[in-house]
Amino acid sequence: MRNEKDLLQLMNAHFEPLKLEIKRKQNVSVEFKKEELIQALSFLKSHSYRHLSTISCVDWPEEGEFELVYHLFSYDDLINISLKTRIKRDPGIFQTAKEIWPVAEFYERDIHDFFGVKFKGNDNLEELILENWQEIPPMRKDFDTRKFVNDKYEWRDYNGQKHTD
Amino acid sequence: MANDKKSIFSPVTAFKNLVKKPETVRYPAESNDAAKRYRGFHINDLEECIGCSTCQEVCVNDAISMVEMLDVPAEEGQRNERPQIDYGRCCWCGLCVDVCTTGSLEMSRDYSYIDLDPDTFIVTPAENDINQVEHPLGYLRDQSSDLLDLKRIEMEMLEPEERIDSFIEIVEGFSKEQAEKEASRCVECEICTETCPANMNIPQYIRGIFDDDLEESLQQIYEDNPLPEVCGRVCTHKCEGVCALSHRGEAISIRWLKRYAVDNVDSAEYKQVLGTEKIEQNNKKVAVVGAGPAGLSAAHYLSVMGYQITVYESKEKAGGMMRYGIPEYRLPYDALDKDIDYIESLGVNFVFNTRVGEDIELKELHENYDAVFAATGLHNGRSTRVPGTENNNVYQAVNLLADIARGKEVPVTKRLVVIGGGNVAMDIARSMARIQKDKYGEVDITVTSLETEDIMPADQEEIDEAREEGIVFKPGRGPKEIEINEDGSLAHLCTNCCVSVFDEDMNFNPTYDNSDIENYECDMVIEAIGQGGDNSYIDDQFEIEYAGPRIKINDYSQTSVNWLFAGGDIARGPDVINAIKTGHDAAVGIDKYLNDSLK
Amino acid sequence: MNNNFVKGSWQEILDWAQNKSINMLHYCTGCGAIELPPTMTSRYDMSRFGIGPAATPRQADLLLVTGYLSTKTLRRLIYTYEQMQAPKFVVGFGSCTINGGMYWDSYNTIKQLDKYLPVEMYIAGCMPRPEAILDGLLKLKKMIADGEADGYQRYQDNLEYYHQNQEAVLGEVQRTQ
Amino acid sequence: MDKNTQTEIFFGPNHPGVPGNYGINYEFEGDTVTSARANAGHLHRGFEKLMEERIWIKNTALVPRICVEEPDINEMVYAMGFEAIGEIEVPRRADYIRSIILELARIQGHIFSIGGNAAGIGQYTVMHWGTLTRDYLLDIFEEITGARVYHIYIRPGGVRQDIEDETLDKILDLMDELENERFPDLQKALFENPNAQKRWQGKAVITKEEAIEMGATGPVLRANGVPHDLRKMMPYAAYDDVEFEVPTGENGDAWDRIKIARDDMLQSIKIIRQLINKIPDGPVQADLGNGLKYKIPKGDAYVKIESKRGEYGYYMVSDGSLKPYRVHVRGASTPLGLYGVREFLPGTRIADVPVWAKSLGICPPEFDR
Repeated sequence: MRNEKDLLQLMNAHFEPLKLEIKRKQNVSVEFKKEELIQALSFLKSHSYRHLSTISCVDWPEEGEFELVYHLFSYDDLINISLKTRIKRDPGIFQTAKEIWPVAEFYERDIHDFFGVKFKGNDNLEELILENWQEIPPMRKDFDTRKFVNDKYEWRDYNGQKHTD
Repeated sequence: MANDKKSIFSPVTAFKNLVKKPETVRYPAESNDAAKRYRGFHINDLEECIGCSTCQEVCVNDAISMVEMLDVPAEEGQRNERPQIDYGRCCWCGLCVDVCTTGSLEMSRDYSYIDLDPDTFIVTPAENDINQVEHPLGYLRDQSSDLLDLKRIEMEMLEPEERIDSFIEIVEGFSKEQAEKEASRCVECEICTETCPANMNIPQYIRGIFDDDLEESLQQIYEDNPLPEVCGRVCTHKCEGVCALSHRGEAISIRWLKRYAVDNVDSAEYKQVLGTEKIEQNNKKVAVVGAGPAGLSAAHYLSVMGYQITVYESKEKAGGMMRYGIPEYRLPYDALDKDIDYIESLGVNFVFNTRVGEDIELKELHENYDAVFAATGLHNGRSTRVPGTENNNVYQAVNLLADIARGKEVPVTKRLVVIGGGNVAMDIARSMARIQKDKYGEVDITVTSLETEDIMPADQEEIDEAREEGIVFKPGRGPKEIEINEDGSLAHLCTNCCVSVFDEDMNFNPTYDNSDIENYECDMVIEAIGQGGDNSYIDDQFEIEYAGPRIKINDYSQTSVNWLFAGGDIARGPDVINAIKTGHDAAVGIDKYLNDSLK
Repeated sequence: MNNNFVKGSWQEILDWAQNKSINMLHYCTGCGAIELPPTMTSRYDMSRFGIGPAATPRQADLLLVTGYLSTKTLRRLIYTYEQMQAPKFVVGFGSCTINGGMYWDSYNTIKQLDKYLPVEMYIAGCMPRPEAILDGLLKLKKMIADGEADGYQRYQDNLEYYHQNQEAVLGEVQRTQ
Repeated sequence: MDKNTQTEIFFGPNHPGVPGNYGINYEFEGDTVTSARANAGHLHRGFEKLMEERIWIKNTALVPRICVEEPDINEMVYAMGFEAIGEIEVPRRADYIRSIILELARIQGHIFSIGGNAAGIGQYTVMHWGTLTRDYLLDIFEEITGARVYHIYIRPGGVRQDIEDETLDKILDLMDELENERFPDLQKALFENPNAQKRWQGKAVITKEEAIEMGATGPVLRANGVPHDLRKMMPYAAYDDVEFEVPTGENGDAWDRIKIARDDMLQSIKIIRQLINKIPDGPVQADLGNGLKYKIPKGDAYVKIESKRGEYGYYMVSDGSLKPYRVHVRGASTPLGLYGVREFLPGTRIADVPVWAKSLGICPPEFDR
């Protein structure tokens, strides 16, 4: 059973992480170069980190990047590790992790729905949650939901009683 | 229960319910009341509500909008708006109840409203909820669910022992953490903006402090107030009196926050922050008479607009009452100078030691300048005119304060009486206490006033601090006579009891009870019962209209003589912030006047 | 005998029968559906009033729109509604159906149900309690008995209006009618 | 039906056999599923986007609505994420109250889903009982929080209001009633019913390897004899102060999972009793200042807790402003509802599909969001 420090050492020994951080008890976050991330995932999977909680995507338009965060958990070490990497927002293409975890296919499709990120190796990127979505992917920061709603729908004005500022 | 045997008769257990009392709630015949804390429809006490719109601010779904109510008065501290709730949006989270500043908004236990017409799902809650019937109260805010931060950050001040023997500033000012914490308490309702005589953008500059963006704060402050160092210390802060938070807790320390914001921007950066590095000149000239708050304010806004300003001041330095009236322990001179230096750096030309009416005539100013702004203030102390006031040991507070400010030595004796209950009385009493302490090692000052303590015009905090410094208060006493010894020194001040100060029409008309006489032994008396001005420099040459004792001005501080604008105490009292407002109005007015859009 | 009189009486009998037996379509469009099981089962037992669940649209009279409708669901809901046999009634549950409710700024939910389907009535709440639901259903029963629940006729009369609105948010909609 | 007939069926979203507004598109050969594809997204409201638009406190009203089956879990994860990024200490009493609420919510959720499962195999009496029992728990919730379903009670920094002692006594009484009267009835009517056993035993099997591989947790994993529970592995709230066992099964089938739900409720009762006995006095809300101006430093946190169906996680990012920069919700049934359908449904007979969907605890709103 490793503790948080051991895990970071292990990462340092095998990869060149950009940033290592013990977030709090049982929680670690490691930032990788995008070339190393998939390798790190399969390395960790063979080192007891077999549980993939989910894959998160964060949009950082000012940096022109998407951040992909893979949350893994080990039932032996009882540590949650978040592997982060940044990819260019344009064109927003990354490698799939579906060879390592088949379930990742759906997380990737989810990210494709909401951010428009494509995953090489994951061919089935049809709409998962949305239907007939025509706009820019809605979870991108530059998609303004209030403006979209104002354009597409109407508010009830309660026979003129409703005052909105 | 781990033993999961199999038996086809096992489910037969259900039949026992045949003889049990049914558990069905026979609604609607038998009603099932909602729980005590149930979050049902809203009710609102329209009298208590001040229309601060904080509920609108916190509403998750934009369900609350403020609507104008004609039967509710819009007065100081409240708007004539009340929340209207859209039950096509509401999610009954109750955050509005948790955040309500007055506690007027509550929820009933009523939950059922059905209608065919979706347009009826909007209501302005009052005593009764949307169903217009009375229901027991439901969810109520308590201390844990309260979303407001009701406690002020304590301002650190010098202890009385530390401060009584010197003129160093009492209030220490906020640290960064304190200021940000205090700023975070603001709910941005803008009730204060409506109350502030200068309508300052208070929530906006507090927001700047909260966001650690003091440059933004400074810009917001200078929109309406070019003397923030002064106002950050000595403003009468009406804003704090109406602060929405003051209904259930302590008002935000708006004054100290303003002080924090300006104290922490270096004066060298002012021009860059305020965008006044380069001002386009328009070759028009305006004269300002009097370098007090009103004059400085007008000079500032006019010079930002590109006018060439000359300020005539009879004294040797700028600042007026701010310099010669307010003691240094409340307003240190370097803070005052920071504001004035910035105004001067905009290109304002000061002519000191020049009294208009004596050294130069108003007519000349009218001839040489495009417009004139007069704000000469009230500098002549009034006397009680009771017997004995003509004695040499009876002084006027304004004169003494000015001498203290000039650094002159002022006369001081061991036992001293101050007549007056306003802030000037406090200023002189506390200043003299410091000098007494320095000279004799102890304080023996009595302050008498007509008003009892509850209606004394001085700020309560001034009274409290004075008391801490060893000053004795004798409120509710009318001066009757100053008894004088044969050698010309004072014996005592004889007072009678003041029964009432105002008559039924709220006019100043004190009545006394002569059977209740008290004598206060003293060898010096200072009168601080008010000041008067001298407008003869105007009146001698021009005919202008008055409104009572003050010069009549319109919304642009314009007098009945169209090129002459007036402000400050001669036109509208009684404090710095009002003076600043008249100065600002005058600047706008003069600009309009000189561009032919104002007659 | 007056023909209209016969027709009117017959309609009254039909309305009376209709109000005694309402089949509610079992379709959980949104979160308000979580209060339906308590209403349907022993605690509040709406079968006391002759209201019960129906599995398919073709057997159902009552469509409960239990809260928000994403555009994806709206499409299914329109198919469902158009499959139902008249007389059919729609009840809007909670804030979301009236003016968007919790999801007023969501890019994926509709804001006013009555623009897309004819609604008989609305029940306030987010979500409405079972008691409020019962109040609503009792009112609906009364409306049906009085012949006032005429949403399906409104839908037919204003078909173009409804279709236009539907197509404005959904694009093409398949029609079964 | 002819064994070789190929049929394509749209199952749901409008169908009593699916859990909520959720569809599955099948292809059948005879009555055996040959391929299945989840048709999700009917409940998509864009929560993650809406949360980015609202200040921290407003989101407390939004999060419970992400999963109507387990609203309190969402409130808790959200609050934990806020506290993790802001490094905020929660008063101990609030921790206890949170645990009580979460355990009540667990019982409420389990009893409701046992009812739902029973309805899926035609045991309607049990469905009535389950829903009824849940309603008594909702009454308790109403008394504590002021609402039946969406409580908006667990807040960053603690809980909204204190629990009164009377209410704690009521909870204890209800726990006794559940244990001594309602659960034995349920045991007889459902768990000892050979019909029910037959319908569930050996159905919808997911092995330990399969579960771990796809990231399924909770009863799905525990039904294979693995006592994994975040309450033990990464204790939060007051779970480090109580003793309880993690119920497990052996075969990884629907029957084991439903038994786990039952045993879990008994453990919850045990936990609630311990918590109520030990609950300390004190404040229930940390002082976070003005609710309109909650501000936490830049940072991110992945927080997760054990819902009745397994790991419920939020990935939260703060950019130091008044609003969350990004919140990503990982619902407990996300892998099953999206991936599991495709992988594990083929081979199932059509009549067992409701057993499959309901026993796995698929809750569509949490992956539709």
